[in-house]
Amino acid sequence: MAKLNWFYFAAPNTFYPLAGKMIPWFTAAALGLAAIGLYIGFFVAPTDFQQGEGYRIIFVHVPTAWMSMFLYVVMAFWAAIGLAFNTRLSSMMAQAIAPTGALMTFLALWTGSLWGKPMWGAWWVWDARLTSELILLFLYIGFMALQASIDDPRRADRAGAVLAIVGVINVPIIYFSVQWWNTLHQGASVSITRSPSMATTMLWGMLVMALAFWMYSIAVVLVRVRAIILERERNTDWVRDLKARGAAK
Amino acid sequence: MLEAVNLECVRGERRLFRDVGFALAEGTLLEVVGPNGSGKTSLLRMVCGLLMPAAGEILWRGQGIRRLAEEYRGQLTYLGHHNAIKDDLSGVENLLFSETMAGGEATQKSAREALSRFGLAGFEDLPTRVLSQGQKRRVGLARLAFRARCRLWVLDEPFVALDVKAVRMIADLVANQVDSGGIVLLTTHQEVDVPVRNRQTLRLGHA
Amino acid sequence: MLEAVNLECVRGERRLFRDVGFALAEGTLLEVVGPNGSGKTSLLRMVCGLLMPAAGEILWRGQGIRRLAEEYRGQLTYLGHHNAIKDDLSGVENLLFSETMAGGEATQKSAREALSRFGLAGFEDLPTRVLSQGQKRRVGLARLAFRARCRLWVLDEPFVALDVKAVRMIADLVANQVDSGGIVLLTTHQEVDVPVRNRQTLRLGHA
Amino acid sequence: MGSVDAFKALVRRDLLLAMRRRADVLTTLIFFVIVVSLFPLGVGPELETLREIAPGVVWVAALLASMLALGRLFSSDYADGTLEQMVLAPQPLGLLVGAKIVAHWLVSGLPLVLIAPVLGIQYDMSWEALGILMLSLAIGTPVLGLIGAVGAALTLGLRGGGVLVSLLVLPLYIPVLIFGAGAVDAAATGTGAGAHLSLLGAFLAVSLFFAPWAAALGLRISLE
Amino acid sequence: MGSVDAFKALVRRDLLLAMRRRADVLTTLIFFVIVVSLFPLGVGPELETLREIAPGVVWVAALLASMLALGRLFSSDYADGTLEQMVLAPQPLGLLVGAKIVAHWLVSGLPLVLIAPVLGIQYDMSWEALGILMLSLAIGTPVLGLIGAVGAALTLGLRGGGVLVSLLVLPLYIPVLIFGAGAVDAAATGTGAGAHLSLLGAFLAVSLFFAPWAAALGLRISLE
Ligand code: HEM
Ligand SMILES: Nc1ncnc2c1ncn2[C@@H]1O[C@H](COP(=O)(O)OP(=O)(O)OP(=O)(O)O)[C@@H](O)[C@H]1O
Ligand SMILES: Nc1ncnc2c1ncn2[C@@H]1O[C@H](COP(=O)(O)OP(=O)(O)OP(=O)(O)O)[C@@H](O)[C@H]1O
Ligand SMILES: [Mg+2]
Ligand SMILES: [Mg+2]
Repeated sequence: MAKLNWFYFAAPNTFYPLAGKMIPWFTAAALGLAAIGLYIGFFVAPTDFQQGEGYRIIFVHVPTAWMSMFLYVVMAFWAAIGLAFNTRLSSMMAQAIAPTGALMTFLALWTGSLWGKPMWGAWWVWDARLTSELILLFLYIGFMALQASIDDPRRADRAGAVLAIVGVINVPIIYFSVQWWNTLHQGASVSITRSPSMATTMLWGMLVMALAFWMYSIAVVLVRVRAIILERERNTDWVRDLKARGAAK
Repeated sequence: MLEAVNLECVRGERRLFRDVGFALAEGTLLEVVGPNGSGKTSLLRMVCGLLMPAAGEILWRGQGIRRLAEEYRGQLTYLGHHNAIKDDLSGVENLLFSETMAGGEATQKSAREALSRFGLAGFEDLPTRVLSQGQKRRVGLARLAFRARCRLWVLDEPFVALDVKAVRMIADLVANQVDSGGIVLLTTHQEVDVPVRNRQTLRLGHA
Repeated sequence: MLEAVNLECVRGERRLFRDVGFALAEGTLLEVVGPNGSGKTSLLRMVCGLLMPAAGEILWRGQGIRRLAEEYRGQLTYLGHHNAIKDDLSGVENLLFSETMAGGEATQKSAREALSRFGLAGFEDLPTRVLSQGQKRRVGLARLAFRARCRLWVLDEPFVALDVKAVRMIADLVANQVDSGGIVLLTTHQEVDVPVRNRQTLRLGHA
Repeated sequence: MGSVDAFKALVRRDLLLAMRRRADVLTTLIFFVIVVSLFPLGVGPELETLREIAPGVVWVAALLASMLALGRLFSSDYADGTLEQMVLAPQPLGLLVGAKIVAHWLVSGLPLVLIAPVLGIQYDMSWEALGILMLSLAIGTPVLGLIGAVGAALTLGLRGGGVLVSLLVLPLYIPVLIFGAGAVDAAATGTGAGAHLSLLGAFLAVSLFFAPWAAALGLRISLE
Repeated sequence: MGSVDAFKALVRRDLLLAMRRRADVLTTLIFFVIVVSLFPLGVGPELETLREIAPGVVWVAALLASMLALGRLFSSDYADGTLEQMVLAPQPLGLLVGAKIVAHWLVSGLPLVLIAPVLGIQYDMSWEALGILMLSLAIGTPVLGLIGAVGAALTLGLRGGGVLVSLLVLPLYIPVLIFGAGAVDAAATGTGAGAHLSLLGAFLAVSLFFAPWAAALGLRISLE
């Protein structure tokens, strides 16, 4: 039964309205969580005795850094599915995720370097984590550039997929770079196996913000995937029907 | 033996054709005709497995060609708009290389013979870069001399740039292959008479 | 008006021809024929000034074409093996650009008209990359629609890749140009009847 | 009159082609960014060393990026026969070549000039040095394009032309590099960049005058 | 059997083609030499700075040279239709791609490895560092070729592919650069290059295993 459902929604024409219904919920969730997270971050969490007020940037930095890696994996996953099973929708998902992933990576880099100035005395250092995060940004850009320079959407999907899959190797490098090389950058303080090593309020703030970014990403990706569906399927009957109905309204 | 079922071809936003099908027994020539842009090249590339059809299927001896992969490709000889020869190599070198690639066996001697049969005596050792348009086409076509074993030939406008004599000779070669049990798919805009027993014609576009 | 005197062509170590000459008055069609590799393309490129003859001279209205330079080139339209169109531009954009280059005046409207006369209605705004072999050739040929003013057309196998209808129409266009006083040099391996009053034939090689 | 129209039409066409493939414009730029960013990876992260080598690195990167972009200057026109038609057009070929160079610089040189300061910051350069960096690139990259056009014209259609062209143009690029990087260095150490910049200006004037015609001649030779 | 023959025939053909155009072999090499020699011009002549940046510069130059050479890997086979025939040949495509990569490295990678010590001397590197430099290049340049093949396959036939390919492969080249230059650095400062080199070796093993197939997939996609 569940399987049947999946196939049902794997078709762009059924997924399109479903996505339309989901968007407002995720948007609302993103706004709500962000409000809570920021409240915790700015008013509840105590001033750090080492880093002063500046550390509050962590509430943006860490969630975006997490999202940047996570979104890449998701993108590669959908791209691989599209390549293997020739399912249109999964390739469209991959294409829709890329810009958000790039944005998250950029934000992580930017907030990181804003923070680096007071902490390390430089906007940028060539540390392993920073470098691999920068590579991640280039991978996103490369993915988008490759797709943009191929006109045939099917070829673009498939070529992009190969690149995305090859690039996955970078994600574990980013994540473990702080363990493999001793660097300036902070090691993981949240992990599944150990108990967290930071103040509970800070942790909560971060987790809530992470969830907010999650919701935001889902909402944006859905909006974008809807646009892509319309663009690619504009010659199919159901899109024509949709337009006709839209015009009639 | 070669079957196409309900093929549909979509390029960009244009549907070139749909529900195209044919079934070719051994020893048949299929002439694909139609005006410019009707999808002949696209159809031929689908048959080779270079282009994925938007819908439909191509079967060789009852099995999908994607699945057969190397087994099918061993039976196939394709000649497209390009000659697939290296400019910097001589005719002989080109021929020897392409035969090894195709898993066949050619020798210096047989390659030279083939080339001179194709009217290139005296040009065998020149880099093909300096050959004329029609001579290059001949070098590309010369590989057909070694491909009698391939049961399926797919030829996209083989007569382009050839002079009258060469056209005649290629037409005869094709006829020979068909009559000895091969299947040949062919497009051309010129009126060339290929004297075979079994022939089918597939019309694309509204000519 | 166009005269060639004692032309000799040497490519590599091969002398393709020597002592070739002709004199064409206004309103003449010169068909250059010969087997593959006999030097037709080379001759045509000499006439355009793209290739320097090993010996001999080409005169336009009694003056050497090298000396005339831009003045001569303003009278000349050449169409080679290549179509000289940009893959990423549409048919209309290609046509407009090539006209401005040639010092002519074409408008959006006239370019569209020309393209649809050449059987490309509906394809005017597609990037030419996606067109079929024959459609690309048509875009290249469409510039002829604007070149009635050029008194010398040099066409190297214009019919290649065209379907029957298109061949007919180009042949008529050429005939028209010749009969209204132009000079046209033409090669082709196909048997195409170009219905003109004055025609000369130049045979190269020992066909 | 016709010539001016042809000039404008050619510039417009080349910009249009670049816009059709926006990836093209972006990628020269990104290549530049990446090369500059690679050095710290190879050399190591000490800020002092980096500051010292910054002008050289940025200029070498600009030079390499320009050199790579040369491959695109004539080759596609050559492959599809458009170049043949340009040579046969009743316009002075030097002028047409000039138009191509202008369009080429707008697409592949100007973006480098604009992004350079951002990269300079990575290397901790001072504001003044950044200004001179931009200025020197603004004068220098057109010179690279002009000289490069001659090399590109001569190597057209040769196999491995892409690398051969570097061999031909690099010797001529070296003075540009020396004075370009020198100007920035001078600004960074406070000795004044004026002399270097005016020499660059002189290079620009000379190559603006000669390069299009030399390239035109090269094209004619390559087409034979 | 037929596959092995095809592999050998392809390697032999590509080497033959390279010999026919000896300029090709020479020019990658000369590009490498020129880039390495440009730096002292851009950076200034202090021996100490030079010695410090030497490993980085040589490695960056090797990386750029390999990247440029990528343009030649498939493009001519693509343009003249030979690639189509390779895809249609009754041989595993990954194997054929492997053959092309081998020939490519022999022509464009090996010469860099051999000339590198000569260039290193310009930068006043120690003997030990020179040895490690050669070794690291010998392990690293094949990795560059293998990764590059994937990028080259994916961008085949795209306009501006030459620069696009750098965008795609450079991110993946960066680790190779870091460990390659790191190994030489370690040797120069006497901290031992073993760890770096074994990581490079691991990269080689992984890419040797995956890259030919990924590139083959890319080629099929590009030919559609
Ligand atoms: C542009 C520079 C920076 C980049 C690219 C960057 C990148 C990252 C990434 C990818 C993560 C998530 C990985 C993980 O959870 O283990 C992360 C987490 C983190 N970053 Fe940064 N970072 C940068 C600068 C900084 C600076 C300057 C600081 C503060 C000194 C900092 C502190 C942290 C902290 C505390 C975490 C959370 C670690 C954890 O709890 O797991 N980052 N950063
Ligand atoms: N992206 C695209 N958008 C629109 N049309 C496209 C696209 N790609 C290809 N086409 C169309 O597909 C057709 C190509 O067909 P194909 O090359 O198979 O023709 P053909 O029958 O071989 O023609 P010819 O006789 O000229 O060789 C052309 O009409 C072309 O315009
Ligand atoms: N470097 C060279 N060495 C030897 N022969 C050469 C060289 N360059 C060109 N040729 C010869 O010159 C001839 C080229 O002639 P050209 O292209 O003018 O022929 P064509 O009559 O147009 O032929 P086609 O009908 O095939 O187009 C060929 O026979 C070719 O072998
Ligand atoms: Mg066709
Ligand atoms: Mg010819």
